[in-house]
Amino acid sequence: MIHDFNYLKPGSLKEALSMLAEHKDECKVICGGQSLLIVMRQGMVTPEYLLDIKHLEELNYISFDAKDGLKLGATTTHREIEKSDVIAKNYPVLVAMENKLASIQTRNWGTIGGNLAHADPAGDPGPVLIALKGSVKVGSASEERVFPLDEFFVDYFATQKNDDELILEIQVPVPEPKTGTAYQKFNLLDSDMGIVASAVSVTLNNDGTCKDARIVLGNAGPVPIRVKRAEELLVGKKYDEALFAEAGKIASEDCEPVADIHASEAQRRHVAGVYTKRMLKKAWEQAMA
Amino acid sequence: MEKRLLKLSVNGEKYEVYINPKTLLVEVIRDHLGFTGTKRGCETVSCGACTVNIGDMSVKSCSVLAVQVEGLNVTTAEGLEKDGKLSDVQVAFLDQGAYQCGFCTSGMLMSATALLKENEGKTLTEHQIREGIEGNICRCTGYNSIVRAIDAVAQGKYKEA
Amino acid sequence: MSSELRYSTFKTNVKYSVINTNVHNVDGIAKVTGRAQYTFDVTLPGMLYGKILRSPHPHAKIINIDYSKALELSGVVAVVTGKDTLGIKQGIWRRYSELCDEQILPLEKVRYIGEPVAAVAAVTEEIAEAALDLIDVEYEVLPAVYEPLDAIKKEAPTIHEGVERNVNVTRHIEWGDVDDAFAEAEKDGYIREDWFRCSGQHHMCMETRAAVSNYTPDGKLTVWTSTQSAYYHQALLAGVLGMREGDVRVIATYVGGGFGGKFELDAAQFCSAVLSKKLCRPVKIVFTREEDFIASKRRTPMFYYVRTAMKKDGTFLARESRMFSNGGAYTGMGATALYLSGFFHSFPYKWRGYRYDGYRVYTNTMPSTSMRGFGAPQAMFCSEQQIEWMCKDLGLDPFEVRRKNAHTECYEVPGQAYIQSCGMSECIDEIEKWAKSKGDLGPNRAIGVSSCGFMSGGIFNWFDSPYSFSSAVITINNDGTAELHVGCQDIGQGSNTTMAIIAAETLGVKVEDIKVHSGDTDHCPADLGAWGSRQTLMAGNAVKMACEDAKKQLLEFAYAEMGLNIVYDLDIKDRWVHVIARPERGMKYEDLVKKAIRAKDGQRIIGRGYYTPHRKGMISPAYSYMMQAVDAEIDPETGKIKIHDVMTAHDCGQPINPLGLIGQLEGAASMALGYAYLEDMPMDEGKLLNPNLVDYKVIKAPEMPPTGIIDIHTYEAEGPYGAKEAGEGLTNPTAAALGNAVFNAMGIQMKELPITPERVLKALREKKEQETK
Amino acid sequence: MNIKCPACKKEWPNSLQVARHMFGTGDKNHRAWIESQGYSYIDLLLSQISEPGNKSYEILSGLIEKAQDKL
Repeated sequence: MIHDFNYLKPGSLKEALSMLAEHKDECKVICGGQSLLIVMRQGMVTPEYLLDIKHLEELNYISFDAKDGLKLGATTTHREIEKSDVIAKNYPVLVAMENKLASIQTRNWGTIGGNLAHADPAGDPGPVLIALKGSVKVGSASEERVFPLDEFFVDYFATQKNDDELILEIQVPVPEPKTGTAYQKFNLLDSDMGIVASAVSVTLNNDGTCKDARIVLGNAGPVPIRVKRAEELLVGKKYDEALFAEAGKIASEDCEPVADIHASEAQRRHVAGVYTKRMLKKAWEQAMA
Repeated sequence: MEKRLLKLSVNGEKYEVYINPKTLLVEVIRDHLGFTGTKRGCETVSCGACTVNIGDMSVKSCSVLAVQVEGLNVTTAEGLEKDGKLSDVQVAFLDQGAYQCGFCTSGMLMSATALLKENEGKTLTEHQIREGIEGNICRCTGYNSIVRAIDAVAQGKYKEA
Repeated sequence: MSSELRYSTFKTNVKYSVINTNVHNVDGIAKVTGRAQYTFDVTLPGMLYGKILRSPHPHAKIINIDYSKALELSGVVAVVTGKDTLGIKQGIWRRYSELCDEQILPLEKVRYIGEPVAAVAAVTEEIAEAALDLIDVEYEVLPAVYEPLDAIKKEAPTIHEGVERNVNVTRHIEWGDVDDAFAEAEKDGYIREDWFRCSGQHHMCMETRAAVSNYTPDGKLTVWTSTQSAYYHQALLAGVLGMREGDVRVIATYVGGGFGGKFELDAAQFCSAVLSKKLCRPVKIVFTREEDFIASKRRTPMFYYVRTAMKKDGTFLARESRMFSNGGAYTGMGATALYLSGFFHSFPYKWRGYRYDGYRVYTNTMPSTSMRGFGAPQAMFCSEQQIEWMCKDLGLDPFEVRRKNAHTECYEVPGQAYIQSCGMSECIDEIEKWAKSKGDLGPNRAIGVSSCGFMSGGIFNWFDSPYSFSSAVITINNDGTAELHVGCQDIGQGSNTTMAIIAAETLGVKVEDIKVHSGDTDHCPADLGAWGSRQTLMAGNAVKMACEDAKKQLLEFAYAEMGLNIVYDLDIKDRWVHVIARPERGMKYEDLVKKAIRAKDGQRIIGRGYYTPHRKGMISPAYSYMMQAVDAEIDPETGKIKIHDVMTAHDCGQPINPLGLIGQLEGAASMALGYAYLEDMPMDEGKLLNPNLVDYKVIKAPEMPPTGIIDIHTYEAEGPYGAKEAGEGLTNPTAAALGNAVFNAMGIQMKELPITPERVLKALREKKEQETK
Repeated sequence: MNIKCPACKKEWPNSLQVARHMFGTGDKNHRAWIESQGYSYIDLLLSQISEPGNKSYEILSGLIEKAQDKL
């Protein structure tokens, strides 16, 4: 049963931030609430105040330009991202990822900001946005801060964001030329969270060697995990299935998955490797195309 | 905690209810307004039995705070028929036997309605239809009769001649 | 999306006007407009909400329950515990007192996690829930045991006093000379032994267990509930409350799914009734999804040892099987599953000798009960895989071997059952054609098949009902419309529609002329209810008989009215009463009805019908047959299974309601696929680890493959218009068919359910190790 | 001639069926008779399921046949 709370409905972002400054840790922010309401119903989260920012149009936007890249307002829904032509054109992997995120109903009401703030290690956007070198802008009444997303998550359901801060914007740079990015999660039901997931981004030099790569594992530890050892291994190398397998092997070694009823730790490590290998191949081939 | 006045429109009628802010949309629809066609099948936003449409957009009404739909138009299964005439989707469900126990049917109809509205004039692949009802669990039918029903409407088989 | 009834080997010369035509379900409009009212939706003036406090321990003595603090909470009206009950040990096997072993709200001890210990009634659900935390129960925790093979050990704790080694029920089925047949195989044949482990499965009805009880000062109790048998619950409630059956009225509202899980007495029904009786106020209890998972019983987990002997040419000789089932804390329906599992484990084949020993063992886990297939899905998973493996071992064609040994019309399963209609070999022919037509499917992908048969209603009266198994009354109004009162229960499978079709066909009217009344013990005749695939055959026969009775009364009058030569026969079709030889000569049905009623001094025409199987063997009056093929692809690196296609050849006699038939077969396939590769109920020390729909995986639309159906059309003499079972039996073959697909694709043998990616990978690793040796 | 159940006197055509009935029923009175013959009901049951063959049933039907004339 959901515990009683005082409902705060700010008229503007400014007001929201000052309310947050006032109530800090007694206050929980709700946007789509697709995850929050579940944990509140379970009595795991019992805030004194609930600050509702779902209706703040100031934070609901998708903008793109060839210089600064993509900017997503925090209250932009998953469905708006999934349906955006400009994103489909410049970041197809984001659309593909969103298309497999939970159900249409959840994507219709749930928001990108809420998803990242919830910081569920099994969340889909985290790994993909990290692979795309995305960052997140948070703000309080007094200041704004920008974190690269791969530094944003600190632990299970925990981020760098302070209690008096809101997620304002997600920023994704324009991918370099000859870049490919791919993401896939391993699950038994299409719409489920990943038992484990792998997001890979590869940028190639003109000679076809790897200029830069990012390998990010989802639900393979407390936070999305970058497999830096494998990333370094790839730089300067050419397209090579054995190389992809080697990177996969490193991924399965360098993750820290936890066993549950859906898969043992060994299975999770194994599949993390397999999917990393596959996504690496897919991303690389995209980059070559 | 003070109660709040919520104004919303359900199935074309305007309503005003005083609610505890923690009240879920499904509770307003079922318990305050008595539209019991909308069901609840879980506590984890998994089953979709509580699916209603806000505007043309499907949501799970157990995962939406009622206060968040202030001033919005909500449609439930009871709102699909117009003056006693069933909507195409409802008729298609009858023709295909796309329901058995019927407990998931209201939510399923809302997902189907939203999916068809969103894709009006476009062709729908079988896979798109299946993804369109992915958020709704049906334990009885195995979904295929539901997919056939939605497909029949998408194919325009129920267009007025 | 293909799923038409494509094929028919049996051409009937009878032309039906309603049967086997597409009709909308009689309750369709209510269901697609949100008007259908479920127990979940029932509210009464002054109604209170109940919540149940459940045991956190798998096995513990209840020392003391102190609920004084709960009563102090404003809004709480009453709390009840076992002390407020008569303490009657109840069970559905009423003929056997030792199998009536469950006190809902036990007095001495709890035997599984989630067992009810107290119930609260309050003015809101929220207050009732809050009150649970204020009830303080003192337990003495006892040692517990969770697996049958541990529970039969000498040192295992005793779960029910006086039940040695926790053996709850045993079943021995035997015919022919088993040892002689094995001896022959030892000499010149082939014998194979395997162990299998079949998991539990949850019914996962979309509507959780729910009841609204209303006891009034006149000493009458009315219960609205989600049930598969209003009559069972009337009798069971009367029994535990010390009331007369006639003073208990059970109203089965629209039922949000059953699948075998909703005809034992459950805590929602019992606790709401006890609270209501104490308060003389309506009390509603609805299980949360978690409660439904941990405390509403499940499909029986089974361990099977199977030893099978066949000749080198694939002729079956004998089978000897041992089965331990995890009965959980109480008997319930599980005892029946023990018998049916052993019987259908022999299906659909002829054995010279067959021997089965089934043991149901108590453990400190949630009780197991009947679930769609009733023990047969487990039995078939073992049987049909082992047969496939033996064919491979001997280099024989699995279709040919199955055909060679299959049941045939007029076959007697020695001392057990008599088979009248049987389309088994036609099913095999059709699936073989289909499978071969698909050609090469590429690497890591293959088709697996499994055949089976199932009953059309059980010939069991362990409930000790004095009533006939099914009965029906039809009353014809003066405008020709008819009120059909039946006791059979529509739980979504469409029995009301089936009964309306049979009534309309028999009476010679249209479906819309028939109003079906069911699920109310005050107004409908008693019927055992919706289990064991019994309604189409048993209730269908009762309805047919009732309508023939009414029709006879009408036609008798028509003879007199029309002054016919008695050599002429009259009939009614499409509301037209006519001379069969001269169809144009006749009168309108509604005119006949008016006149007949006048002639009867104003009495309405009433037809009565009933059915109880007699001299039909020990199991069922008739058997359906089917073969299913599953086309599956396995990701060799992750073990993930993709199911591309499912095709079923199915003999259900004469289809009555084709739309309903397709729905039943597709639904069975989805539930059985879930059992095969998704659904499981893992526990840790008796605690269910996935009691929610995030962690319990049921198949969803994107995973659901196309499910084609080939209708093998036979005629079952015992069934109404030749009809027999459809929809439950098809839960049986799927897990084995998938297992065989995995075997054919990867060469691995899956002996444990569900077939998870991890188990597939493990088997692949073991296979590699074997090969390198 | 029919074989009687030594415990409840019900009749079957052969002793194996009586044995099946005694195991299947397994109530106090049937168990008691088996124990009175110097066998443990439960041990017979468990040996039946733990090893192939039909030993326990054969033992019991033997006892039943021996007991017939005393009935």
